[in-house]
Amino acid sequence: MKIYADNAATTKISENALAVMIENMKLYFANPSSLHTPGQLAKEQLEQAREEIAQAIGAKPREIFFTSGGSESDNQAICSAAYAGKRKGKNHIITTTVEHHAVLHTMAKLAKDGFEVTYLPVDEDGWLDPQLVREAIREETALVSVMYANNEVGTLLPVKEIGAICKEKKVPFHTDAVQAVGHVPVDVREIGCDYLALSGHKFHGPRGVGALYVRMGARIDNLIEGGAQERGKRAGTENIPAIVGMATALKEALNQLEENMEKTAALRDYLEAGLSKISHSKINGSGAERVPGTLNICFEAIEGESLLLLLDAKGIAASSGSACTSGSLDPSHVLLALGLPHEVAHGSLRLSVSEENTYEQMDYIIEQVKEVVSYLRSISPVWESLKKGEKEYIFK
Amino acid sequence: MKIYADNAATTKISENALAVMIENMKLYFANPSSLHTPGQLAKEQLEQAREEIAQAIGAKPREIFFTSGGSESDNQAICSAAYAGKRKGKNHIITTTVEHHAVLHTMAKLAKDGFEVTYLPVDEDGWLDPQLVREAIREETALVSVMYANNEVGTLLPVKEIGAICKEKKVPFHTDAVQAVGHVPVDVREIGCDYLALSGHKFHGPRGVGALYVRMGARIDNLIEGGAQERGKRAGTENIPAIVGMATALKEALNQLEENMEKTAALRDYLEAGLSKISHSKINGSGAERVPGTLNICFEAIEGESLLLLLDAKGIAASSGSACTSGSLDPSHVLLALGLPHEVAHGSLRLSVSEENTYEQMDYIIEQVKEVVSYLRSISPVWESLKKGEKEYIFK
Amino acid sequence: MLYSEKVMDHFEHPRNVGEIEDADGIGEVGNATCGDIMKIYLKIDQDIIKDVKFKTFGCGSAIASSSMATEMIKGKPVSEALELSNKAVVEALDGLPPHKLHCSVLAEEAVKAALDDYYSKK
Amino acid sequence: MLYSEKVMDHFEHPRNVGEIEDADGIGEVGNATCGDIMKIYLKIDQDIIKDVKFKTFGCGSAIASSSMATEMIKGKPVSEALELSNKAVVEALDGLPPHKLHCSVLAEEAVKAALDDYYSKK
Ligand SMILES: Cc1ncc(COP(=O)(O)O)c(C=O)c1O
Ligand SMILES: Cc1ncc(COP(=O)(O)O)c(C=O)c1O
Repeated sequence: MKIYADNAATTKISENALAVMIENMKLYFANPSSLHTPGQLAKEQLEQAREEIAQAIGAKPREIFFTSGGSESDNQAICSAAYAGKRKGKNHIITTTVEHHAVLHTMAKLAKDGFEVTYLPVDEDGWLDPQLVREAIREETALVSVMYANNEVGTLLPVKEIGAICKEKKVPFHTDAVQAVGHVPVDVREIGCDYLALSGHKFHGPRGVGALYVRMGARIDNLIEGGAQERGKRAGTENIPAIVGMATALKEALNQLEENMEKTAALRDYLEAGLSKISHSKINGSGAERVPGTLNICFEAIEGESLLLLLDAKGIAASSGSACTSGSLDPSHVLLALGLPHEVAHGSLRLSVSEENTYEQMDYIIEQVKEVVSYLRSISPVWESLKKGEKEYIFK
Repeated sequence: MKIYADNAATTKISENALAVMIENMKLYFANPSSLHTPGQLAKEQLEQAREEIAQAIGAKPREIFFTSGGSESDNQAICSAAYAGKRKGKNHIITTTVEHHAVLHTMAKLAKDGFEVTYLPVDEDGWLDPQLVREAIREETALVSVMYANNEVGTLLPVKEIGAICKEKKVPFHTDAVQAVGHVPVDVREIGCDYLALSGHKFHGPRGVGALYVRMGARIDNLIEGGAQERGKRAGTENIPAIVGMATALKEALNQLEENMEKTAALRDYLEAGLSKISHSKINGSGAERVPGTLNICFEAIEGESLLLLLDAKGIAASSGSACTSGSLDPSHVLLALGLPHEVAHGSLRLSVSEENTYEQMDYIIEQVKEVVSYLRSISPVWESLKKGEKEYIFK
Repeated sequence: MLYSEKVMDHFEHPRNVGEIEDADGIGEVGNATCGDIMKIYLKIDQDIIKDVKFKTFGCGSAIASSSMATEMIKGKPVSEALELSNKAVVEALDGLPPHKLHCSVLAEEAVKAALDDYYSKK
Repeated sequence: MLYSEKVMDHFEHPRNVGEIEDADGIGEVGNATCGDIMKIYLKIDQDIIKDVKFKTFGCGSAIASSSMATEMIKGKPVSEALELSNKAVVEALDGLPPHKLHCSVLAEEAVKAALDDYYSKK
């Protein structure tokens, strides 16, 4: 059996989105900045996609800027707000310990450039108490950046509450909604955010394209300088095929949102029920609301990569920590932020299902994970020590 | 007749590149940073494309970084070299007056941040005397950035000579080769550059993807922070379908390079011969070596947009100035840099042909341009003054 | 598309193109450096604009604005032509892109310059 | 792919997995915080490694390195086992990714720790 259960890393493009992209590449290939008819027809495609994306998140078309993906959107939003703040003497930024590296590494760069960054702690489910944001805001706070849904654990953070606090305190608020858009209802007015990042390939759209919502009146500066595309705020010949593909995929996802949420949550819960029978394991984030498809579990005394590779040998594609950092030797910064000790953080598995998965697949995953975990424990010196009572179990 | 003669703005994707992209989206959609087999297979596709692109320009695979296009590549190269220089106390940059806005606007940003930028003048064909580079280089020069081929006029700048001077003077050298790659032979070792930018959609590849060559040992810093993709230098889930599409298109272009160069140059020269019969007009750049497909011509006493739109009404898609700045009211900065007065710089037309155009189309273009130019002159008060002898012709 | 159908119609088929040899008023505004020049010729009889012609160097919307402006004042009393506003031209053209609005201003100014010339000659 | 076929073979079908109850030497290196622990058991008779078993907590290359290292010393004189280098393990595995080389170092260290233990008990 071949099972793709790594949808939080990337999704397979939808048939419709692919068809629209192909059509677009063939029929509307001209440069939308060109004045001639083929160019203007391409521009119409671009602007229609902008309207669709705007509508999908409750924004106005003028508030949507297309980018090359979630990372670029995050970088541009954060840098724009930070430096706008700096020009007014504000050099403090608030974020969380569980953000994606697109946010965290941008913060690190800003910290080098003189910003003071407060990393708010989360609880054991990866949830952030909005009151912590209120308490952390100061006169010099230039930006609050809190993700909507965590990519490793799936936890939904209370962005509406945080948005309200930021509005009250008049501090710009950015949310990385890359894992949320297309998976849970997202409305920028409800959130009350100034910036919101999304990425096409997380909801069965194409790779290499994303959008940044910028509230009318919020400051936005170029990350990429050049031509006057995107109202002068993002240079580069517009990637219209990808943009219309993204809009198509998002419309599709939203048309089936409730249905898909129910279906993937049910699949995830079924999987969770099966896997939580494995002794000395812990479901991460299960105490909080999560995006429907994501499941993160730690198994004591085994290491994630070997687990992952043995599952892969059985045809199961899953992830340990976030895809971008796999290959690194450090355990996930998110799991550490949830308070898990290093030794068990190493033993994590993320399964992220989509509406295309089946219960039969869930049964197979449960069976194989059980088998692989018990095999790896049988060759683990840590498990040996635990069994012999030389060490204490972390997960009782 | 419908004729696309705006290939310098963007090209239609090749059938092969499109087929490879579709296959890639269907079969290799997983995240290449994922450890599982689907991810690793995707990664193989990515690395094969990197080898192909590297080979196409005489580089090593490790020297190729994939980006979202020419603009991003230019931005990243220039900022990396500039700030690396600044850390060593070097705050002077040399470029030309005819660069693309992706370069010029980045220079403007750096100028605001304390860099001194020297804009070297070009001759009336848009050609830069390499000796000017030698003379402009100082102890504090952090970077020389000179484009390989100009996007409006097609002029090939003497990058090899400039490369040799920069090597001798030990100054980093970036070249924007977006209009050159796939159209003329490009070899990074021959040029001796430290950075080279290219963009997929200029040689029948996809939109929204480009590459940056960075010589082994040259400094490169992130423009986009986040995951560890592209050896940590460019974050964001890799746009593999576009990357393999670009590699396919480039291989294709290079396989037919001589043939295509000959064919497009012949078409362009034929067109040029026909159009230069129009009185009081001037072919721009004709005194210099140019990329084979690009033709830029100015007609006295008419304005470019109306010319463009009337040609469009006849089915001819062309450009006036560069696509990115059309819609602006200023005449092309490139034509002004060539020494053309404002009034005639407004009356420019760029026709950029590809190997897919035909002589029949060239005949049609010649006929229609003649007709439209004489019509617009008949309603032009400037033409009236010229004819009445109230004003002097600029183009005799 | 870039322009409304009305603009395209007046751009591709401009009305009243040409010169009037013995014009009663001629107005020229704009300059080639900026990329727009409009020249309007008026034939006026008993304060009625009997005929109007124009020549324009400029973009599509400049040509369309001139064409529309001349249509709007043709056969009208001078007093009415003096009231011609760029807004009225834009409306009659079913709108212009924001960065092209100056073309309608130029058309208004060209009409007024021609009328000025008429009055100064009278 | 991430790993060579040899690595995958030794990872998926590790040789010499297990414990030896009355081992003559036991070595344990690494720690769970770093994500790798290797424990090697030796049965030695007349300075010949008669039997060797291991248990490993770690990634695929850690398990494969342990497996390969135990294969390489099994049946060999202790003097030869002392010469085992991480480079030899890497070569025998047809290479390891650069950021996984430390696994082979760990395997070398685990063997040496077990031999140390053997000598200290002797
Ligand atoms: C010379 C030159 N440089 C840079 C660019 C920017 O490339 P892209 O549109 O792929 O960002 C272009 C084309 O638009 C170009 O012609
Ligand atoms: C929460 C989050 N933010 C940002 C990103 C970056 O998105 P992209 O890979 O499209 O740049 C991702 C996915 O990789 C993500 O999960």
